Amino acid sequence: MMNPVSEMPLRLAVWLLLAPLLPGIVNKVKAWVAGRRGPPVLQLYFDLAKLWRKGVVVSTLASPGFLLGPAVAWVAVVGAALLMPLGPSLAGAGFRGDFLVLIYLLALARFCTAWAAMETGSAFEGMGAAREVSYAVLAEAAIIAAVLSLGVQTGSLSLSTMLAPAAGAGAALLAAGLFVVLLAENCRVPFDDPNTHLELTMIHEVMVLDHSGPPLAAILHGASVKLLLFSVLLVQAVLPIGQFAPWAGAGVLAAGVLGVTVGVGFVESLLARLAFRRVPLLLTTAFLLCLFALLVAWKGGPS
Amino acid sequence: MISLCLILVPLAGALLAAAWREDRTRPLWLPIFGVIHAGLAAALFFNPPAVAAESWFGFDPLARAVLPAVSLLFLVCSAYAVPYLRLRAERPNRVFVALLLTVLGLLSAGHQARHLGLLWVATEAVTLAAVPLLHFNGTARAFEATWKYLLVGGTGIALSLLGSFCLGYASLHGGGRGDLTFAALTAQGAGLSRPWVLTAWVLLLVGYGTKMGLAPMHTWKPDAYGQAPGIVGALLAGGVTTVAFTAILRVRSVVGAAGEGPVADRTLLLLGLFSMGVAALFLLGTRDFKRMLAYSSVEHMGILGLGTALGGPGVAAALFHVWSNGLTKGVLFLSAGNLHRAAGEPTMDAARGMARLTPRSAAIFVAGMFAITALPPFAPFFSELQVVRAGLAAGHGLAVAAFLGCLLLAFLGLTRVVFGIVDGRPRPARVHHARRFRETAAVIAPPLVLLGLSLALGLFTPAILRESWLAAVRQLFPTP
Amino acid sequence: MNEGTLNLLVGLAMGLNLLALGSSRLPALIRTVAAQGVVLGVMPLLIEHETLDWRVAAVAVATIAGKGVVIPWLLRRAMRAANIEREIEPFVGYVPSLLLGAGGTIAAVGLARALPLLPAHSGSLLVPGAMASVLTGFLLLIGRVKAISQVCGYLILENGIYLFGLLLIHSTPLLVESGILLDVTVGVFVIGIIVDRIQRAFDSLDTRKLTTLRE
Amino acid sequence: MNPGPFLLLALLALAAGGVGGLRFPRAWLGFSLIGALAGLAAALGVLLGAPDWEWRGVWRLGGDAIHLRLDGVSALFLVLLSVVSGLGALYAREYWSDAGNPSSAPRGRAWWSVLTLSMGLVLLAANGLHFLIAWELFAVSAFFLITLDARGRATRAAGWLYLAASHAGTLVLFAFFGLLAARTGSWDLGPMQDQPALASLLWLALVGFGVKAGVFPLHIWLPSAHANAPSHVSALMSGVAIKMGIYGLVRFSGWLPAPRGAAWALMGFGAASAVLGIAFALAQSDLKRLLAYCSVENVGLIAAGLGGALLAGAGNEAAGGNLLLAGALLHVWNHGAFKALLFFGAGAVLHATGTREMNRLGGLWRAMPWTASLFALGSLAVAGLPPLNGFVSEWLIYLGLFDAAASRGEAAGPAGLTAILIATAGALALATFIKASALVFLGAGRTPATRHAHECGALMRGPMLFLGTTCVFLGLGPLAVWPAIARAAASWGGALSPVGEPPDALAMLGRAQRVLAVGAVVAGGALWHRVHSGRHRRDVTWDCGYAAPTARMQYVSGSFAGIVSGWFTRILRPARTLRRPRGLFPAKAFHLERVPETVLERVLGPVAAVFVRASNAVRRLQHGRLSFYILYVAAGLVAVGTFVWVGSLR
Repeated sequence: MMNPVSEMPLRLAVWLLLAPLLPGIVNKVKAWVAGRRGPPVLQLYFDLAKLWRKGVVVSTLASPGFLLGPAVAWVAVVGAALLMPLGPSLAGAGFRGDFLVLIYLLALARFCTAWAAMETGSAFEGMGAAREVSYAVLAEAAIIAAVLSLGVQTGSLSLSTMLAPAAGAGAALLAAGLFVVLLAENCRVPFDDPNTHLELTMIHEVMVLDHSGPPLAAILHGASVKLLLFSVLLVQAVLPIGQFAPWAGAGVLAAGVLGVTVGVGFVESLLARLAFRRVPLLLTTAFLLCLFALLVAWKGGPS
Repeated sequence: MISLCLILVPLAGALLAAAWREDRTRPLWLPIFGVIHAGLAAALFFNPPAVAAESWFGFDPLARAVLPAVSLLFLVCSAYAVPYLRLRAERPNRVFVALLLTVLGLLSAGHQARHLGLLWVATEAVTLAAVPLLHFNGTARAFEATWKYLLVGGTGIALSLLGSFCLGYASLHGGGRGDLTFAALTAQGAGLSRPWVLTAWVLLLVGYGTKMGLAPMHTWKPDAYGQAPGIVGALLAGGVTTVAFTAILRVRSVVGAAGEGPVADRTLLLLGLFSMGVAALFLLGTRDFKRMLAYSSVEHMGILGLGTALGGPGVAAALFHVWSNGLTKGVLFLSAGNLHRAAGEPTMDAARGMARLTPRSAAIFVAGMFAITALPPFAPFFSELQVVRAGLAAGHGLAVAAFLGCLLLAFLGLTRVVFGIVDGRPRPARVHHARRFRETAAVIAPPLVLLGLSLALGLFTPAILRESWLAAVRQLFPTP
Repeated sequence: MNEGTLNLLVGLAMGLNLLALGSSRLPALIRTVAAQGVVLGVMPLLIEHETLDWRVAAVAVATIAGKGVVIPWLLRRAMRAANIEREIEPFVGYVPSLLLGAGGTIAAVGLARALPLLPAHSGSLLVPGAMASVLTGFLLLIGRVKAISQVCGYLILENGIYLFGLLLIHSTPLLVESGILLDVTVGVFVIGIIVDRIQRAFDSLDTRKLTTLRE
Repeated sequence: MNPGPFLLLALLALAAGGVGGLRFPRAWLGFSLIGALAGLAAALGVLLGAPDWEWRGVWRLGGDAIHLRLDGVSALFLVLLSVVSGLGALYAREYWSDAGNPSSAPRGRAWWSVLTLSMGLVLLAANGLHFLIAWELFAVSAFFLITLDARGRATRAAGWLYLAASHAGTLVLFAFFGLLAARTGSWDLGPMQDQPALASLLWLALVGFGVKAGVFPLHIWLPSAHANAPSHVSALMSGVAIKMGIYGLVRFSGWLPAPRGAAWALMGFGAASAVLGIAFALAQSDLKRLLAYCSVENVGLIAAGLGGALLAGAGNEAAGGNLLLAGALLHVWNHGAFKALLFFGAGAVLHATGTREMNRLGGLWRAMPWTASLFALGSLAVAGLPPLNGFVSEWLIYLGLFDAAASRGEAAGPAGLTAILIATAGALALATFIKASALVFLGAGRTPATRHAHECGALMRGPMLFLGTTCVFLGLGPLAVWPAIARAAASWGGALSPVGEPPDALAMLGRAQRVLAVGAVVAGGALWHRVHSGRHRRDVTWDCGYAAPTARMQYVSGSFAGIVSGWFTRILRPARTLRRPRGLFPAKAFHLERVPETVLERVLGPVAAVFVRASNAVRRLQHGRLSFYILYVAAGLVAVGTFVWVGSLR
């Protein structure tokens, strides 16, 4: 165990530096499945560096909130990530109810992104923002049900101790539910297709249509942190990482995240994007999976 | 013998007014005798005389608990009558003034009557004396209203006479002398023949209930109140109905002494609630604000009946409500009279935006409406809350629920009408008409004074007044 | 002997009730009511007593004068002033009202049995007679449309009450009795005046026209 | 510090304001502010440690001696009342000025003072009779304020609906206090936990106060009243007046023995209010109506927290119960602050553009930068987002619910369900307030109404700034207000032990909020600096190559809310009128959508129709035919006779 204060820079570094790796891995997997070579795994790093150097075009209609939105959203996502323990060795300084802060920081990020989208007065961005905030309603219910099941299971309300999964049916249900939420929250197929360029079918991408340069870099980086965050949450909620030795735990965590990322890549390769009216159905399924996990936690489990 | 003066002085005043030559100054006799009467009533109220048990008239505790309210109401109404009759200079007022005083005298007689037969005589006399007051306007509609008032009321009063005879026969059959003084009847108590007592109760309840205006015998009320001048409405609603109510109270006390109290209470409870319900439904639909006051009066007569049915605390609450209802109805009738004069017609369709045409009267009318719908801190709030409390204490949960439901419906109906005429834009055609009516202090002050009295009565109910109600309850329902 | 005569008179009054219910012409109706008034006026004199009380005599005279003479005269005057066609278009037809009246009379006799009476009154027809008259009064008030017939109904109703009051004639003080009598007379007088006013205001005594005041 | 003199000062100042307000607007403002400050001082004194203040007068009012009491709970609400009423008075001076409303402004001032005074008396009354008096006075003065401008039919209808609903609630309170008095033998109020016979009374209080609080489905009056009232009145109504209902619930749930069923009901209806209230809010296109429905949501949150606290208290789960109670009480303040802010903001918009219809607005941030930023701040707060105050209280409530759920006690299941529902409500609130602020302030103006918009003046901006600052302060320093909340909770009197030391987690939360705030400022500044130090230019929004975009093409209320309204269509029942464009040269096409107040129109409407039909049927009996009238007398005689006869047989 390290001192929470001194480990902070390390955790921050892990989140900030490793996150952009994940979209690269996803894209690599997709390319591999499709039999292409695909972009390099580090492509996002290059993109971010390039974007940060570029100039900015701002809509004539936009207020300063157009620039503040991405910044605050990025801070919120990174703040949420910092609350998430990275295995037993980098657990951070948790407190009762920190998971709620995490969830609401993600909501803050959503608010800011949607706000920035609405700044442009474009119907496309309005559409994207409306979809984003609407589907988040179901996703949020699912996440709360998921953390509730974790809390009930462990009798703890702090992220550092509540991520101690049960074996068996509960874990499987939770894994499935959280995986769907991960796909939805990070705008992956089958909810959204990050690669599409048809505005009418997009959610997240259409919200950031008018962003460019450094703000877009913040958005893209924030999105990758969010993907990593959900992967870490999923892995820790399902795998009993706490039972390993500290550094072995870190290894297992890394392997798990890699596995999730590859899984996302496979899903994205093998599934088509869902029709919008089916989206709520899938999200409701995810919510129900988490709810069942909660029921399982109530039925059995310690305490 | 001050108590007899209460009756005789106004009657003498009536003669004087009838003999007075000048139309213009004759109305001044009204406040003069009003003051005398109120003074006499106050003197008696503060120094209640001892009343011999067998006397036919007397300022007994029940009269003490109610009569001053009537006197007070008359006093304020008489002050309003002066400017009112000046406005109506086109109509001769000899009969009107004389009969108003007669009504006052007869009301005093009715309230003080301790003999069933005399009570009946006084009530019938009041009914008849009020007839020319009702058709003071002299329109065809006024005569139609009077006709209905006479025949429906006459039928009712005839039934109460039959009931009085039945009670006398109950006494005869039980071995008594057929003495119709309440004291004798109560003293005979369980010795009264029960079937006859019950028959008498039914007849007297329906008979005096007609006079009070309990549903379904209330049909004369909207017509009469709708056509009569505001002061007459106020006196009918606050004075004449109370005579009938005290009659029912006195009879109820005899029935209770005969051991049939529970049955009597059940009928009163039911009739009271029925009246409230019917009145509330009428209020939901009516479009005429003077008829609205009549239905509201029916509702409040129902409250009196309900309160009486709830036993001791309920009766005290009902006596309280006699005061609060009488004074508050006075506010409403007098201000409605102003609105009527200004708007020309008392319907929602004709009168609109009265807050702009006659702001003061409209404000008083709204305040009176809130007062009568049990809005604190006016008196009806306190009296109705006492009814609620008495009912709940007696375990009549359902009755109280129905009571509150009726209050709500009535409130909806009243606010609908009142805000319908107060708010909005006045019709252009009426604006011209309304200009001719001026809101002088003389027509504003009386309702305002009544409103103040209603407020004060609620907030600072004098202890002596409370004590008088309790004394009346003790007189009516002596606890063994 | 007196009781027999009294019952005979009460029976006569009950018969007059039926006659009133059946008469289709106003003058006949008024005559019937006047006759009933006279019959009623005689009754107090027949009620058994040691001596002929002057009070009783006074009541009798007043009743005959009031009910038998003054009021019918008033009504007749109003009728002439109104110049109304004498046909009555009743609300409840004559035959139904007759049947109802007859049924009511029988019911009254039965109902009177249900109420306990003093032995002195057990043979008397006063109670059933009173009830039958009250019922007849109601029937006329409800069933007729001409104001004058309704007044006649009201009179018969009061006659019923008077019949009942005879039971109490000796226990009611004179002041009260005369007050009652005065009130009744003044009441009918006032009604007569209003009938007259209505006739002038509406140019008719048809109460079906008196429905301008409604919800 | 003795609060007595301050309360007296407040009373005198408000009374003077009520009388003088008709003629002297400046003096009225001064009196209102003095009253507010004095009330604030008194309440803060009690909250910060002074003992409960109690006063028994010698005068009798309605037969009972005056009895006033200021304890923690009433002080908590008194703080809110003082702050919002004082700010509202300032705001009203500009918003509802004599120049703009010569006929109604004086009346408005007088009633404002009466309303403030009567609400204060509600909080202080320790006697059922006087409580009812103050309560009704408050209800009626609020009615006169709502209908201050009674020229509009909609306003009058809204006012009447408010009055009717309020009176219905009051009549239930008649029964409540009557029963209380009948069972205890006096009108005096105080802790009565030891009398189990009083338990069932809480149900009546639930209904009576629930109407005023606006708990679903008793909220029917709330949307139209708050929408149609002048905005400073809306702010006071929404920020404080509905809290009087909450006050009643808090007060009597603490003083009376609480039946478990009532606690369940409070929690259940609270959760339902939260979700349905905000679902209705999302579907609105009238800015103030939207805010009003949002109040239903927040009241639901408070009620759910209170219900949970009652349950936890009954189940000996003090830890979670304390959190729930603290969260509910804190949310009273928080909601008061941000909802007043939002209504002030909406008032500024209405003042500037003359419309509340969001589909006619847009792009107002240029003309009204202050209002826009403060409204955005309020939106963040009301959506319960960190680092603002809304999140703190929601966090406390969540934590309490999670505690209850994790304890696997009796309340576990419902607590978990409530947590999920509240989370849903939170996400919906986010959508709602993105929509509200974006439609009004962002993008391009949709109609000419927005062209002449102007920023509001200092008197309107000042109160908004104050409230915005309060939201930030309460969010960043939750520990600072903890003693006040603990003091209020301690005098609540329910089954819970007094809330003592602040939970450590709250300190951590405060720290996290502050870090976040600093981080957001730093990151925002950095990005801003980066963008403005490099190349940057302005250009039109990307339009996908379409040549003739207009402002009307922006997303509007219905389109933004469409997805969620679709899920709730069974409850919202939107009325749509649609004409599609058809043919080669389509004629005029349109799509109208209106979301009615479902409970009012679908549930209460039919019931009211039954009464109206009954009324018409009964009125037909009064047809003017005398024969029938006499028949009614005869029928009455027969009915009463039969009743007595049957009764005497028994």
